[in-house]
Amino acid sequence: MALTGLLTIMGTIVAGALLLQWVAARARRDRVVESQKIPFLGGSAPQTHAWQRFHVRYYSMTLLFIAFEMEMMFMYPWAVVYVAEGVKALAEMGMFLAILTVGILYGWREGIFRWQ
Amino acid sequence: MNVTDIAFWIFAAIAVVSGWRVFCTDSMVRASFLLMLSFIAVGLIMVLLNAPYLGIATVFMMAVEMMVMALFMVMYMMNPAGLNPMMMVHQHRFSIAAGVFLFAALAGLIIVTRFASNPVAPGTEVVAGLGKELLGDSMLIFETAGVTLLATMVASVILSSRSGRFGAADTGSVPPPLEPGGEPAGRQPEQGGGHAHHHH
Amino acid sequence: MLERLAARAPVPVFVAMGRDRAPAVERLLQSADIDVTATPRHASILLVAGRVRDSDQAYLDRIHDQLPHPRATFWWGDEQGDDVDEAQRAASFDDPVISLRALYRNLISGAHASETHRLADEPPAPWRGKGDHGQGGEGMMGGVPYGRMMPMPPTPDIRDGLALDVYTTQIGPFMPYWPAGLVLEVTFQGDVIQSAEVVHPPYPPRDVDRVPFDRLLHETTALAQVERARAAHHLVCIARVLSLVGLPTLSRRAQILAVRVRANERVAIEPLRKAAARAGLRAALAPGLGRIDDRLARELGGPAQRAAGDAIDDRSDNPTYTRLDFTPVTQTKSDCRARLAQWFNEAEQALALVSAAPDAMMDQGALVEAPWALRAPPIDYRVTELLPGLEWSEALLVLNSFDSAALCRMAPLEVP
Amino acid sequence: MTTIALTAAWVAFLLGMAWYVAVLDGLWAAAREGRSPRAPLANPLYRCATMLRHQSNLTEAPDLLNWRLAPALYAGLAGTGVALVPFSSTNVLADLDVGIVWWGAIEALTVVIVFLHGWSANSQFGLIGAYRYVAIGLPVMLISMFVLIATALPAESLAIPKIIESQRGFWNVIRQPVGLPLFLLLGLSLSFRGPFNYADSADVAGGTAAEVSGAPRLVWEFARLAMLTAVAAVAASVFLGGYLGPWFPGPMWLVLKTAAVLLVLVGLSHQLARISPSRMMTLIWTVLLPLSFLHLVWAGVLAL
Repeated sequence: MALTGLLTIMGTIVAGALLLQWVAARARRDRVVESQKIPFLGGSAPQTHAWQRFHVRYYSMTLLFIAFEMEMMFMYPWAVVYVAEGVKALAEMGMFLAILTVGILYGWREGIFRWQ
Repeated sequence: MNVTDIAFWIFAAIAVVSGWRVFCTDSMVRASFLLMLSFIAVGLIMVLLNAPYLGIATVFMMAVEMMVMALFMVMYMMNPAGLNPMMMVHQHRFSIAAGVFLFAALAGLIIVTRFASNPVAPGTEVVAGLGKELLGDSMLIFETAGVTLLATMVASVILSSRSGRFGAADTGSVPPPLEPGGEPAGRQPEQGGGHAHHHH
Repeated sequence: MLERLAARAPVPVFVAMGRDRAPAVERLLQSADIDVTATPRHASILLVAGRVRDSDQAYLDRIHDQLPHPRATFWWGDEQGDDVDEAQRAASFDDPVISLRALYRNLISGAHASETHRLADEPPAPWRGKGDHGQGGEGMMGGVPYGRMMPMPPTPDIRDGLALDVYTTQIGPFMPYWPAGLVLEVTFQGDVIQSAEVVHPPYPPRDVDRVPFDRLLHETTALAQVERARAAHHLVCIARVLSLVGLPTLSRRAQILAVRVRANERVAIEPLRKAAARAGLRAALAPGLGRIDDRLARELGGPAQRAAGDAIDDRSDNPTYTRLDFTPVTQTKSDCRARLAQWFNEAEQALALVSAAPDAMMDQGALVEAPWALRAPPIDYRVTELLPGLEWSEALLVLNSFDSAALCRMAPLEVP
Repeated sequence: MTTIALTAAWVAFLLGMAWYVAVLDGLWAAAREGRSPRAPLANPLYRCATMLRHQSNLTEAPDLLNWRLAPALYAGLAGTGVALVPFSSTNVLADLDVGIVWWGAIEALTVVIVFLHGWSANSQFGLIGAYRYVAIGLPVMLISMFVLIATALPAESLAIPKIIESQRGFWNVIRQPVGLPLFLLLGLSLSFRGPFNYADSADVAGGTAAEVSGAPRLVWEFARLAMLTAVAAVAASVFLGGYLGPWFPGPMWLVLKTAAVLLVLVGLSHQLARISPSRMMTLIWTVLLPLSFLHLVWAGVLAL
């Protein structure tokens, strides 16, 4: 069965990669000292942790993207029966792309495809 | 107990355990992606139930949606990485009780219900069937969903976007006071932090 | 086995560019044996080129400790104390590639012991066993979890805690594609710069670029030497910008060209310029990015001024040049694009002058425009005023669209 | 072919192509830099050895679990991507009848993993790389979905083997000329190379990999090559008819076509400059995405 095959491959590679990292870490005896752990900032030391409430400059784009993604999900089964259904499916796609295009145009007009 | 059964139990365990861990971790990012893991396991179970498209589409959707959710959770939650441990749930006694009760109830229902057993014959074109349904009886639902999603796009942009064709969303806006008629509280957009600087 | 393979790899080197008697590090790039890495984490050897300010020693030590074991330091440049091991230093005029290779091989094989850490092996703030959970934190945001505080919002937000954090840190002085010696205190919100302040100014132009111009002050010098130095200087400036827009190979090519120009080889810049143009360099530099007003351009002088459109160039009044009917090249826009194009034009023009008058001599004290505005006073403008509101990669482009002399004059120390 | 032989072929294909890309990178860079290449064939191995010899670094309070998992998962995804591709009409490791949907899942999960890799290090440059990668990685995914759906139309199936069989008459690259270029852009984005290197570029000192050294970095860099290989193999199958072709046996054709696509991908990654993430986002949404719409319409009208 294809799924089990894919999952086996996934599992094997992940396990192997983790093992490699573990073995390599074991092989070297030297400990990572505190001064080595300081994140690289060109020689400077940070004042705080880097983990912050990171201001995502494209947040509206991600919301539009999610809606897009949902629409896309209908298109895969549609694609399979496209030739069988013929013109009806073509009209279907027309409506689809129309909706998506309106979405893009609106987002573009509101300027959400830029860093805000 | 064949391979499918074993796989089912493994996925089921992953789904439940990772779903539970979501509420035990301190890091917003870990929480999001634990939830994603739970959904992925469910999606794979759907594949076992001979719904390959729906199953893998679930994986796919949940990956991107949890990605976006992680962005927003990090942006809105204090201490997003959970460097200081914290309790993620409110009223946890009540929520634990409610959760256990609902799980038991639903599981009980599933056990007592007698499901009609008409397994899909192997080799059925399930995806094609789905497509025919979408272009057949369910056409109306499907079209409605399409338009609704467009409405969602517009609404989400209106609600979230600062930039806009009529200028910045917060020009001249003042945060409401804490008590009626009081001083505007909090950050004034004019002096504002990040939102004040945005570039083109 | 692993050692033997690793010893054959190109030597991963992280370069810390010093100021005094600093050699031309781009010479390293001629040899395919050297990999100059973007971060100390990927390097085995910390190459200190020249000497650094005393105030920069701490930064240097921190970078040294950030290299993974096995690691070693190599000093390249004059006036190294004799306490330094022969295997770990080279004078600025000789070629260190052989020594670097040997040092690296011994490092890998274990013949040369990996250097231990220079800074104290203790967390920035003691945290073990403190706080409610023994990780040094208090409550939601307080304390020093794992040794550091958490980023905080710029203003105390009494409403809903939705004011986003800002991340304030010093950046520099030793980073690739960063003006050597410059230390800024930058406040980020996300990946956009809110504000920046100068902590340490960048280093002045390198000696390797000054030599012929200084010599001209007190002895007759060949026009060819002066113009080759100019072309080389501009090529190195161009190389920084090229690597920032994701063209590392063209950047390396530009630096190799600079080395060959200094070595009196006959080279053409046109192919490089064409390649960069075909790669979409114009698209990569947004129009108007880093535009400066004419007043600032006038005060800066040099290429920056000519990129703003006024053809001020000391060479216009120099008989040796007027005989070659020299006219300054200029741009109009005065933004990053314009300054880059200016560098390209001036470098090409310089090489054209060399081939036009290969053996023209200029007697001492002759007035010649340096590659940068020479011996000019500091000006009351901070380069940091250009950065707020820029996304990080754009900010880097703006910084690197000025030569080090211009940056020095735009970044005198803030007086507290 | 037995499963064993098939698996062996898959391993050989993955490792061989990854090595091939590394060699190609070296040669192309040398040509661009105007100097002679250095031990071009063996250099990748030397570099691997160097990374293995390095100590694996830590930072202050990293998310260690995710930091170590991210490279492994990335490599795993690339592996499953290659497994979807049939070597010949009868030999495919994972004959999934919703193959291109699984590929979509690979794209989505890659974005998640690159983000995790940058986030886990708890360092500003890693964060910048991770966040701007998400900004570009998400919309690029939409383009590739449209392009793949277009190839599914004539095949009336989401399975990659069926899509290949549907190209016996004409390859999709002829029927749907815009598809391949758009899909190659996705390839550059999935392994963040050249113009799409927003995750690990030099202006953020290595970005998500800025704090990574030793074996984790080796796995990460290998996974990037493996993912590029997967993209090329899928592109070769979906647009260039995979194993179809005269004279040679099927597997050979697949290898040749994949190698050719990889050559183009490496070339693109060296030849093109990177624009600022903000402008790239605008470009994708306002130019490339509408272009993929038109592409789908064209493919649809043609398929009827």
